[in-house]
Amino acid sequence: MTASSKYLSGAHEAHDAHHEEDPKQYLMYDPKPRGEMNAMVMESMHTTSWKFWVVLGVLSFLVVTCFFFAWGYMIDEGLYVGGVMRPAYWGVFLVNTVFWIGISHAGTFISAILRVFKAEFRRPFTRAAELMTTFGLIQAGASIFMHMGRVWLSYWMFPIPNARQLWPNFHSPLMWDLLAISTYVLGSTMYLFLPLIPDLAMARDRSTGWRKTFYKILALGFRGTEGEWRHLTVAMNFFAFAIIPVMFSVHTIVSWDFAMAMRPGWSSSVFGPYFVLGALHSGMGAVAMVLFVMRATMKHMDYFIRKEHFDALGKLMLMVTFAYTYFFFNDYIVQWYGGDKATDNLLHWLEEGPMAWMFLQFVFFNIVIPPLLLWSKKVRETPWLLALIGLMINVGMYWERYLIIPVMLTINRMPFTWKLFQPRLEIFLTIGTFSMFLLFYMIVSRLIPLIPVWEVQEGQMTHSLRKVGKAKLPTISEFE
Amino acid sequence: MTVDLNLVGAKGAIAEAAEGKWGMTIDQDICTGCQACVAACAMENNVAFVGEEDAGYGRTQHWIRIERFWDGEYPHVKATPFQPMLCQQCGHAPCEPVCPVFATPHSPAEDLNLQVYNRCVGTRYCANNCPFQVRSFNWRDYHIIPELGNMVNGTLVFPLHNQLNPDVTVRRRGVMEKCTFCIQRIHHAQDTAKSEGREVEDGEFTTACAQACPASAITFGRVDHPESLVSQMAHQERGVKHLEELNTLPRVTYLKEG
Amino acid sequence: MSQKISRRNFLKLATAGAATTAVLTGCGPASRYVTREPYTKMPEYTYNGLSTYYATTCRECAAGCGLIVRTMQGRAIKVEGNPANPINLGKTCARGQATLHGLYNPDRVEFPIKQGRSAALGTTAMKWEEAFQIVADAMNNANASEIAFLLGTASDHLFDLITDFTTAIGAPAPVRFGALSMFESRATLSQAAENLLGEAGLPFFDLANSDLVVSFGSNFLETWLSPVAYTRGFAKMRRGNTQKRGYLIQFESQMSQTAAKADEWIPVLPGTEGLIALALGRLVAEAKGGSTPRAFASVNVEEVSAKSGVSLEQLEHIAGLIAQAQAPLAVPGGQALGQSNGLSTAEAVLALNALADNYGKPGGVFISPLSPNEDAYHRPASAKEMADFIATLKNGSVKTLFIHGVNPLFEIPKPLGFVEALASVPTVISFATFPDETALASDYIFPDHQGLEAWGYQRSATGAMHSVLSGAQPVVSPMHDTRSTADVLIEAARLAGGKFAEALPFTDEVAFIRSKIANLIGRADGSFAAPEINTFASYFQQSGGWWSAAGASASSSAASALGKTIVIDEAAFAGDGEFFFIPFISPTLGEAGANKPWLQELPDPMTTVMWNSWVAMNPETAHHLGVENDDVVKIISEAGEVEVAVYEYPAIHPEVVAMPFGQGHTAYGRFATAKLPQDRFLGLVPHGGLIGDAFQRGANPADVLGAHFNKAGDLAFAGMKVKIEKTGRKQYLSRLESRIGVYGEGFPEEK
Amino acid sequence: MSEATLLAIFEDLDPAANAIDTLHEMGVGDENINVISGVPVAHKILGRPHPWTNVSKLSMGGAVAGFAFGIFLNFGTPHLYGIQVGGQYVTPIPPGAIVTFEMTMLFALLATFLGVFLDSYFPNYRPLEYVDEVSDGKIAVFFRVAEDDAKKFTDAMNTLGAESVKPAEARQL
Repeated sequence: MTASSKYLSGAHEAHDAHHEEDPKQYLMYDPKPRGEMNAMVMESMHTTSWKFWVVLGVLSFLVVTCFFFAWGYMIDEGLYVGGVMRPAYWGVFLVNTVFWIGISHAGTFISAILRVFKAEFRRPFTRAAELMTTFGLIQAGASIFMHMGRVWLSYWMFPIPNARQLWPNFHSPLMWDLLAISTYVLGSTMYLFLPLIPDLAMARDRSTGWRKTFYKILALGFRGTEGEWRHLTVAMNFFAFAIIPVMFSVHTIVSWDFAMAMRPGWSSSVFGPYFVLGALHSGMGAVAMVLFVMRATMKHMDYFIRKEHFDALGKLMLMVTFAYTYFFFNDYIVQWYGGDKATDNLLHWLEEGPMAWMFLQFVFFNIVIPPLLLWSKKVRETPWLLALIGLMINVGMYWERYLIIPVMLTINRMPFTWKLFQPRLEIFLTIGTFSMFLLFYMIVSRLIPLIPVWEVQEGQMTHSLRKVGKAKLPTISEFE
Repeated sequence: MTVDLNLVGAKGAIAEAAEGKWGMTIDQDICTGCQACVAACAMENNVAFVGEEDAGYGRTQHWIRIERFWDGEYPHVKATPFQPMLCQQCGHAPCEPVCPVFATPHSPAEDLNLQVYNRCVGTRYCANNCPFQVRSFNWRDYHIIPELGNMVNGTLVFPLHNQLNPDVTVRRRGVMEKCTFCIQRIHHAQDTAKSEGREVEDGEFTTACAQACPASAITFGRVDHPESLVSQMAHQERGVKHLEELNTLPRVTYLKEG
Repeated sequence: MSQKISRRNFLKLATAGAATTAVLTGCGPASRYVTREPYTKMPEYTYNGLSTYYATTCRECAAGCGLIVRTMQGRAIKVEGNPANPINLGKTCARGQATLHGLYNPDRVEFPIKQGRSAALGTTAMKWEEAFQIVADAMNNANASEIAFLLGTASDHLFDLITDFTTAIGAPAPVRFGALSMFESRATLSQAAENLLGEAGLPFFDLANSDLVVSFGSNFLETWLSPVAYTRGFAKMRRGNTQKRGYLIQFESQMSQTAAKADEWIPVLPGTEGLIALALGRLVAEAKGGSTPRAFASVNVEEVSAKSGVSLEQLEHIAGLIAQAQAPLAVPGGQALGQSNGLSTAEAVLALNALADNYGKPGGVFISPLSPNEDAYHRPASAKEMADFIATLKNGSVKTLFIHGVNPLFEIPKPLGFVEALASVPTVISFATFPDETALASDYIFPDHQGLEAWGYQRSATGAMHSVLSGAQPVVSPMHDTRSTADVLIEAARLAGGKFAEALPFTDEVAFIRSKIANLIGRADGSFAAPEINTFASYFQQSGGWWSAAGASASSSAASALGKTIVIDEAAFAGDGEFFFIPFISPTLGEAGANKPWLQELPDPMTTVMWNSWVAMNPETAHHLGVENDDVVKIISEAGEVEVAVYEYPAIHPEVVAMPFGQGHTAYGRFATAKLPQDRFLGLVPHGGLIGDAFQRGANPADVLGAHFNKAGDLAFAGMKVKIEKTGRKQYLSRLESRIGVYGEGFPEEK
Repeated sequence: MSEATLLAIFEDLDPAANAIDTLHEMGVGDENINVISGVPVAHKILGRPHPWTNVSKLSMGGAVAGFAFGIFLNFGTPHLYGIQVGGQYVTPIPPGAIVTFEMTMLFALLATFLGVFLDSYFPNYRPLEYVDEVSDGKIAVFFRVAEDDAKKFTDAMNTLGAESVKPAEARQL
């Protein structure tokens, strides 16, 4: 932070500080030999402190009790152990679903869109983000099944020939959901695996014992011949382009689950993009948190993940916040202006009802606070601060989904039935899904290289400093 | 079947014109809110009772409920006319298309909104999408809560089960249910008429609620037969349909006061 | 598709077989061998076969509605109204529908028990032979005067049998009582009719043909006398006449379900209904011109308006309506009669009818015809008579007390001292079907059949202009090892021998019933005629009773009524509290519905409260007391106190609190007492909850009622003033209605 | 006459490129040369022919198949068991668009993924010529020459700055 303290101490030095900005603070212009980087990554995987194991133990306990046991109990007893009722037939489970799908969007966004647009700062943490996608989607899927009344018959929703000679109903947004989400899960998992192969090969060459066999099996015998690289890069490019529309479709369809319904507050044509932006909003926040934790807990990460990345991420978040605000306002004012009785009641309920506190928090955390802080480079470059903002955004976004599902469901066209939802067992199951997400992440962080070393090296090879007059100017060249 | 489903089911002129087949009128002017219809419905259709806590929390299973609001302040306060609310058997039911497993399809034969219990997987989308909020979900196995039974030499027996109507499925947990216009009675009447080689006559049978109603406020029958009692009732000037603006084509007509 | 068709064929084949099983059902000897399996165990693709339908009579109240019960393979599965019965013409009320939950109630007394007055229901079965012997001994070991019978209002055949028995052996006549009759003030009605028209009997008010009904606290749409019949009448009044829509005006201090249907509900101070009736009479007479009849001469309209809180304009407006109406009708009832001045109130209202000159005319007042086999109108005991009976019990002059079809420990106001009375009776034998409070407090329980398993008949006191005798027959073979009380008495009398045996010379109950309907054989004016008893009895069984075709008549002169002077004395209110306390019978539970789960699950029509009881008070009052919805308050009267949760009821006089009767059982089965155990996983849902004793559901207003009577001897149940104290506890009432949507909670600006 | 496969390891790209030129001059055809690298290296950098791949074709094939499947689901299955819901067409277009899109994408992605496996013979656990240094960023150049010329080529490579030139032996990875 020396640079920034100068920055504070006076305009002149600050000017100098900018003038003498050292290109080596950027990962791409601070290359290390590949071998060294490999060693660092391998070490980061191998070193675990006792704290790691303690946290791991706690999480696994939570997963067993709050996820598996609680769910089993609910399946056995029926949904009444939860808080769902008339009129809030949908509750926290779908809140979790939407939330986790939202989280999952960040991975795709960073690794696909930034790849397409060749944003170089993405290189070190594409994988970390991709993992969030996969694990987030697992939790989302689990939550959907938790929500079902007769989950043991859920296979009736799959389009497979069956004895009942009955095919699923493709009029149903839930059917679209099923198809879209399964496409997204498969797609993003494959997209996670393809760039991983070379790093697995690297790990294979550098490990012994069970890890050796583990990596050997996963690396599929990759050597790095011209052909292999060619197929890989073509495939990765295709994925990068193809997964983007899938990602947009997924959250749009999730939003349609609500928008298609004949309900005040839900039936809104702007829900699609609104939800997509919401997803990115929470996703970016989550990435910020993950990067912060990685950097703080794992060895050598401060080399790969630097201020520049937080800075860039902060800029992204700022951008997304503005876009999100735009859509929120758009949805809100249209509903408000329409003045339809049912919708009026609903807005009244949100702003002054017993859940108003939630509404306010949501507005502050998602719309007011981020722009107020993120404009400052100093904030953006302070990892813990950025992570904190990320946390706030995610809390806010969780409230947003909570407001949209159980709280909005309270108000319908039959005032005689209005009742306020109170979560019960859902609380435990929510804890369960969160613990499971973290648990997966921790385990995997010690099993596969979180840093795509070859991508980093590739990047460093394409970046160089060219001497023009007295200045060294960064230059980027294309390998393909 | 040879009929072109695309045309039959099409939103627009054709369905719009269709009166529907079975329909109901409820005269709010003489409904005394006595709950006889609710009890009769429960007895006929094996509707479960849920106990105090769940009932208060909004988990009642009533297929028909009687709504009552207040109008004005004391001493000029009035209770709004009792309003029995049950499945309106919409012609364009919003609950139907959203079910991923066709558990609540539209029956071309009766032109009713069916609920196929054994097909239901419990996504509860239909209930969310029902503007009338008349669908009830089996949050648990209300019929076999142990406390309802007696331990008779080691086995739990439920005396109350003897009352269950064999013509109606007993719903297990995780299944959506709703008013069926007593379809079992419709079918019974149709079978009888068929075996006697005739058409079902108006008033030959009726739904449990209509049958019990001490004030005879509920009338049930063929709304597509202009001479039937129900269609004559429905075409009075005091007849209104609920949430008509949603174009769900409800089959229940409410007769207002005055 | 093809699969479906083949299945349908299969079902067709199955029909024949199933039909034969159906024939075996019902009350024939064969039915005993039909095994009952709940349909929850039904194998798939079972065709249900044909139902058999049996006509019988509803015993949930004394109205005597005819039922047709759908049975299948030995099971009664649906109650439907008997379209032929003139009382209910094919309709039923909620309580009638739920009678099946009485039949299949898991808490029935399943066999004769030596109870020994212990708190919990005995579990060891006796042999019926022992039971007979015990009853016989009870008869023998006491002289006739020391045997007493306390009966409920249903069913009449048992009453007749016991009456014959007691008269034959010279024992005191049986006393009939019931909460419903207590709140109906039947004595007051017939007394008033006698005073004014010189003709005792229950007046029947022909709503159907009236075009303007002025009801003075009468809750005829809920439980009053014959609710189904009166509801039908109301419907006809409203919509029957295509030219003119009938108009209903209700004077009542709180908006009852009946008042909710009124076009004008006018809140009045309790006890002033009679004055209002007189004032209206005067105004109407003046409006019609001519001299004011003596009945109304004494009243001062301004004074009435001041006392009752009904503005002069309102009175004049209503008087105008009455004057213009073609067939105006005034109906007394409910809390108006449950006052110290109830009798004069009833007279005033009947006089108002006399002024309208509608006696014996369509849309007017009739005296309900006697039942075919009835010599005179036998009304249940008034509270006063009950008090006298209890006094005789107390002074130890009764050795053996037989109780059937009534639950006095729960229903009778404590000050009447039934508890002590019971203690001073050596032997108490209960014939209860359910383990209610009184049954537990008796020495023996020899359970009677539930109504649907039993023979009998019920006289309809009122409800139609026909003379009706509704017949009851078993629709299923008995579920448990129970015996008809009539049979028990006949058998016991035979064992006792001597005069007892002579008093009941019948082989069994059926023989007795046949002897009682024998007098109808050959009557041509009835629903059917038959030459001899066997044919007649089978017709009687089949059509669910016998009723005369002819309409009733009221051979009374209006003039005589108007000639009397009617003085309404100031209503006296017991207790020094600040609130009038109005108990009323819960429209859904009735007097004994609390043990039927589906009745508990039915929301109260006005408050939509389920599974519990409440005290309704004006929000203003609640605010003044510093309580709100769901706060438990203690209601203290001179007679006792009760704790109950508050319901802020917008349509009740601020000085009045009202409380439903029917809950608050300490026995009477799992549904009536402890709440159904619910999921307590997190306890985050605060609904439900219990007050007081963990095994008590709701509260019983009878605990605060005092022993005050009106001039006709009926209980002045509405003549109490109570204090109300906070307890600081909460008890969340389960409502069907949404407090957000209906009362705008959570919408600060709206309200 | 028998052949030998030699493996030359280079620190950097330029010498590797030169080496390949030299090999060409010395008459070794591209079909006898293969390069293994730790990062993808474009063929033009090393002056190698454009490597052929089927992946893109397979993706397209998958897309077409998926499209067909989507069409079948939305417009085929309802006719196997037609059910009316909500007064909508039995086979409506708008939902069809969604279903078809998702299926197209799903199949395309799957095909691409499988394409990589097919084209590069994954998974492949047989012994292969390989050196661990490759994943440290070294460039390894294989070339097949006559047994007798091996010496000559080794010298040539060494002069071009190869870290090591040795006969490549297949080993278990």
